[in-house]
Amino acid sequence: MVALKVLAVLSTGFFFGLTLEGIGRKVTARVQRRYGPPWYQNFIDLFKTLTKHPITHGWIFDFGVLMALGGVMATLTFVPLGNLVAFPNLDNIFVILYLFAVGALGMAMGMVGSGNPNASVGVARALTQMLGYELPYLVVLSGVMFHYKTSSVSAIMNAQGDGWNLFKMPVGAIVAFISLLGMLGKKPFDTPIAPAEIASGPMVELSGKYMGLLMLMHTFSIFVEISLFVDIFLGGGNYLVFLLKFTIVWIMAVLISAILPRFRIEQVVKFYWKVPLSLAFLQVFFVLMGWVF
Amino acid sequence: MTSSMNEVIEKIRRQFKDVSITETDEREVKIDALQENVLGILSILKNEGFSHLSLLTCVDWIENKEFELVYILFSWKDGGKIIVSTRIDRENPKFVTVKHMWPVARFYEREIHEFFGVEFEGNDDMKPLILELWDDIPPLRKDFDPLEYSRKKFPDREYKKDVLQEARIFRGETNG
Amino acid sequence: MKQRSVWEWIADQLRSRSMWMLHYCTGCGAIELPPSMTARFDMERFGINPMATPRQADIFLITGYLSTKTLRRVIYTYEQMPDPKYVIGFGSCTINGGIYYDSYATINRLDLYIPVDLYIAGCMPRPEAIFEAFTTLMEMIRKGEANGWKRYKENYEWYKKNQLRSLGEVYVHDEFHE
Amino acid sequence: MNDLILVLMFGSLASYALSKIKKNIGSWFNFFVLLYVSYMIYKTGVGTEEKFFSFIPGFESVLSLTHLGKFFALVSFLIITTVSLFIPVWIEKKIKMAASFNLLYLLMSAGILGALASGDMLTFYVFWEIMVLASLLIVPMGKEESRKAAVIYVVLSSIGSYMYLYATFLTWERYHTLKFSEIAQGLLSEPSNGFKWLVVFLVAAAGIAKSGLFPLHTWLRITHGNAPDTFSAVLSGQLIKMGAYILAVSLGVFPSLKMFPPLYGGVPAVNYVLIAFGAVSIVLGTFMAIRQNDMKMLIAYSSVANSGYIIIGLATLDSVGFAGGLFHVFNHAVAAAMIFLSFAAVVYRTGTTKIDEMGGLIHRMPWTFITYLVGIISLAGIPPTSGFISKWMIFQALVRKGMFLTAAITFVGSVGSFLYVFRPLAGVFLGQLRSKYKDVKEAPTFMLISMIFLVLLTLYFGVFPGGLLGGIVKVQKELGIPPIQFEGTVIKTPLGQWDTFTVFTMFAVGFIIALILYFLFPKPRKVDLTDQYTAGEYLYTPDLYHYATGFYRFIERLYDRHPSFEKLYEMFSRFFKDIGEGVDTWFYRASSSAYMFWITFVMLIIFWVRW
Repeated sequence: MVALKVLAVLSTGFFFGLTLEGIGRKVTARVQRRYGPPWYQNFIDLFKTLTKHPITHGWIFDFGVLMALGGVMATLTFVPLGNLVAFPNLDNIFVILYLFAVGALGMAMGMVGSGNPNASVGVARALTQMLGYELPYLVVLSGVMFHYKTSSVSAIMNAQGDGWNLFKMPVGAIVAFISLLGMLGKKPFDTPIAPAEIASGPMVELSGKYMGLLMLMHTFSIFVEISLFVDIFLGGGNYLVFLLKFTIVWIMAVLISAILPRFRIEQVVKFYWKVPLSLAFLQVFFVLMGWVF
Repeated sequence: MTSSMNEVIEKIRRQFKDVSITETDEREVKIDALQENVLGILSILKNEGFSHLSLLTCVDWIENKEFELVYILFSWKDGGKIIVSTRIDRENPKFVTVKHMWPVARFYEREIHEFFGVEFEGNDDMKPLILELWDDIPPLRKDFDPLEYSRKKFPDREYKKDVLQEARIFRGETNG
Repeated sequence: MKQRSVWEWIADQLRSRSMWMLHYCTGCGAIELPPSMTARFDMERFGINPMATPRQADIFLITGYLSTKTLRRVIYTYEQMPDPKYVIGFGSCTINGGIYYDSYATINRLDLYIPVDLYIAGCMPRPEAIFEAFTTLMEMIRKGEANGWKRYKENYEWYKKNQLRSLGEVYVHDEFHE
Repeated sequence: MNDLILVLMFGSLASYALSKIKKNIGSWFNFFVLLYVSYMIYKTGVGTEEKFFSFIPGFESVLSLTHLGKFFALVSFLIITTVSLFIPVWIEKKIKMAASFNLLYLLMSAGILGALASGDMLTFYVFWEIMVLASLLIVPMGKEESRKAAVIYVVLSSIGSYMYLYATFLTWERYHTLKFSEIAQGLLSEPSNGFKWLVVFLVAAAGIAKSGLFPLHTWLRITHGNAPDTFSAVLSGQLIKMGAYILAVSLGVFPSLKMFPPLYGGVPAVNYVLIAFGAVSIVLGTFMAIRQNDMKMLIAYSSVANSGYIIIGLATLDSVGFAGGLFHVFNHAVAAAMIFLSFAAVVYRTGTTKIDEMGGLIHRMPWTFITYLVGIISLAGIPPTSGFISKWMIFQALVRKGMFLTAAITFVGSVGSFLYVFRPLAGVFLGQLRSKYKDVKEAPTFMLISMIFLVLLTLYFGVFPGGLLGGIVKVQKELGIPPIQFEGTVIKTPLGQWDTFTVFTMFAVGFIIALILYFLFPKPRKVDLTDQYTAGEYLYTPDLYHYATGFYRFIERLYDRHPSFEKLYEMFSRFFKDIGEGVDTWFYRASSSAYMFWITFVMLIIFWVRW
């Protein structure tokens, strides 16, 4: 039974994630008054990279990619998608966020293992950016956990029957959305993957199937991040309503990323530790005072 | 020609006898000097504010078997430009370096050596600057034929001669 | 034309619809690419978008004249690309040396040094010509004709001989790296 | 218990003699003695009281092993024995005074065992001094700057020890007893609040000094950086845990929960001061570690941060937080020992500890890399290893108690730890292989055995923490703290629960799926290290293409003018030195008559005051 649910979660992540990325590219194209690729373009890209003859830099390069994909898949199985929950009471917020770090560390280790200086610069930037957006996000989440007296995502989701956290804790939701943009690595915060400066950062030495596996990992990680946001702040009712909310949040993120230029890396950290962090502490103060609408 | 440039020109005219000074442009003067006076003129000009060696290049006069070394100096004070040029023999071109006065001259001289084959005493860094693995005479000399070199080194695409097409173009039936 | 396995056939269909392009802006042709990517012509609807590194690229677009120094880097980058790779020679300078046919520094015919699948004639062709080239290349890949990379592998010595004849030596120790 | 201590004491003399014959025989002897002692510790029951010495009238010192002591003893001797397996191969090439190294090593472990087993404050102090003295004499055997490091190390830890001694006299003068349990009863019924604050702080001061918490943390960087490589593994892995033991005593054994009214979230005011120290040391340790270029100093600062975690865990004093603190003692001990041992292996082969002088060592030393990798995964607190469990418990406790500022600082510490643990990984092991280290060989086998043993230990306790949690529950019952609930591999807390085994299986499932995908598609072509994409240029000198100097330069620039406590304390020391010189010049005359004058002068003062 659990295996079936895990399979359902993974296949949703795969099919829905890739279609949404295709739609995202179409939306960005339309914002730039372009025609844009078909919605299934990401499927084609993925399978095309998997059919090419790749180039490897030794066993740590392969192990890093595998660890990245394995870690993110494991994280995805713990995330509840609406009422589809693979492990009902084991989906602890801290476990999900830190299991996510396995994927990030695996990719970082594999990419620097390739020996390319661009990759090391990209990974250093990615870890710095993680330091930036992780703090306000965790502070807001601890506020939510303190308020609901539980740290299980599905429990928080079900407790939002009488009103979404978006309206109960508006300040926290804004901070979480800004950190979500940082996590997704979309345009305003895509310094680690800056194609112009460091030749697509960590992905510089990825050819053939490694690029495919890491595109898959990127899709799964986007799916994990947004579904966490939807579960905690938008209620996430039954499966289809959850997917609808997921799409709305994704389209908003894509719209923002279609317009804003890229930050410099120290601006990212300074920004995250000025505005969102103070808002997060404000939100936590509200929770302590009990002013939750 | 601004007043300060006049003084400099007068000074040089008094000090060096056989030097021809022509005013080629609104704030531009050309000084043709002999080989031995060039360094003297350059140092005077440098002290008078012409601190910027904007270009050092070489012209190949193949008819009278001479290279012409051209030093273009620019002064930031009054915006004036003075061109000092001298003629050196073409067979074994040799001249003294100005590296000590303008460090940038090191690269100009290296380039001239590479493209014209001029030797500069005092500047021993004569590695190739722009061309890689060059195996012929310096390419910018007039007696070097680039077309022949290109045919030798870089094989071309053989085009069959289409006589009919050419005739039609000649008669103006098609615009080719 | 060698009979392709079903797997190979499917792979070719995929490869034709999602080509990632590494445009090596050697000559003056690079200015034609931004208009072909932006709003008016939009290269992305064919699934073609520019990639930053040769490791991720399928098409290798060489835009314009190639001096000996650039050709060495082009050959080095070409060998860094993963295997099913296609080269598009862009502009007349790659076909027959163009207006620099008599220069001592530029090469006159690109496909002696690396296998070129497709040439686009014109002294900097317009984006329409570029899209004509892309669509023909997509057709060639679907039909399985675009196998320049196989030719490079099979007669590797012939290409190497040509390269050494014109360049003297491909990997050069220049002063900036010691 | 005292027979074990005697075994260790005389063992140290025997190992001195043996090492005179041949260096590594002494170290092998050490290893077997320590193996025997650790086995015996595991065997001894808890609570047996044995007399030790009683030459002071009306008081006899007693050795009684408590659950807390046994837990710490097992952790300490696990690290000491594994490192002693590492030493024999290492000692031949590295140390001038090998014999004294072996002697002091055993003496130090005797001091540790005695301190953990002592039932009253005076015996504890005696063994504490033995331990400090032994480690003090080992530290200067390292690099040239280690003599200065030894001085700083001893000054700071003696500040703690003397404050602890003062607390002993205070309690003796007030309660005429020195047994921990009796002092606890006395303190409970103690009317004056000030005295209770004073005693708890003075006892905690020794812990703060030894575990390198905020005010007294400056010795860590120099001592770890310059001590002999294997000893810094013991220093960071184990000696810091003695500080944690004293902190646990000052918080748990003297029950601060019952002594003081809870200030906020069920935690009394005393604990908040210690939590504040812990929080500052986390921030300080993390941000200073990100800047370091010497790998051992970097991990030294991470020990400051992790001691901060331990004190925050212990000070929350609720079932989950205290368990998290104790579990983190084990995790940091094992992780720090692993990392320092892998550094010792790297230094054994390359001879330098600077990160930017090395690179790409993974291609020559893969096993050392794996040890370091699992070490940093555990240090950074990432799920499959045991490091995550303790950090997870501390987070749960802090969030449930609503201590958001401390929680935010622990989040900074945990995410910051990803940064600084990655710097040596990318600088030393990955990236381009330096031409200087082309022919470096893998570390010798015995070194690898001890490293891989610690790796398996971390992974085992990461997936099945049952054994360790059982020990922690016994400690919590003994100290009267509600024990943590867990069954099998599911850890339950009032805020939430998770199952270590399912997380591990899901990670394995994900990894296998990725592996299947990996083998499904075309085989890759291996390319050597210098065939990189560098915008068309050729890569001849790999040293130029290794990105390790100033790895996080863009963040370091944000806090370049950071306040430095080392300079502050150096200023104090110079101030006292000047006073000393001043006094020296005024009073010191080489002639004997001056001596006589001053002696008589002092005698007069004494008789006049009628002391």
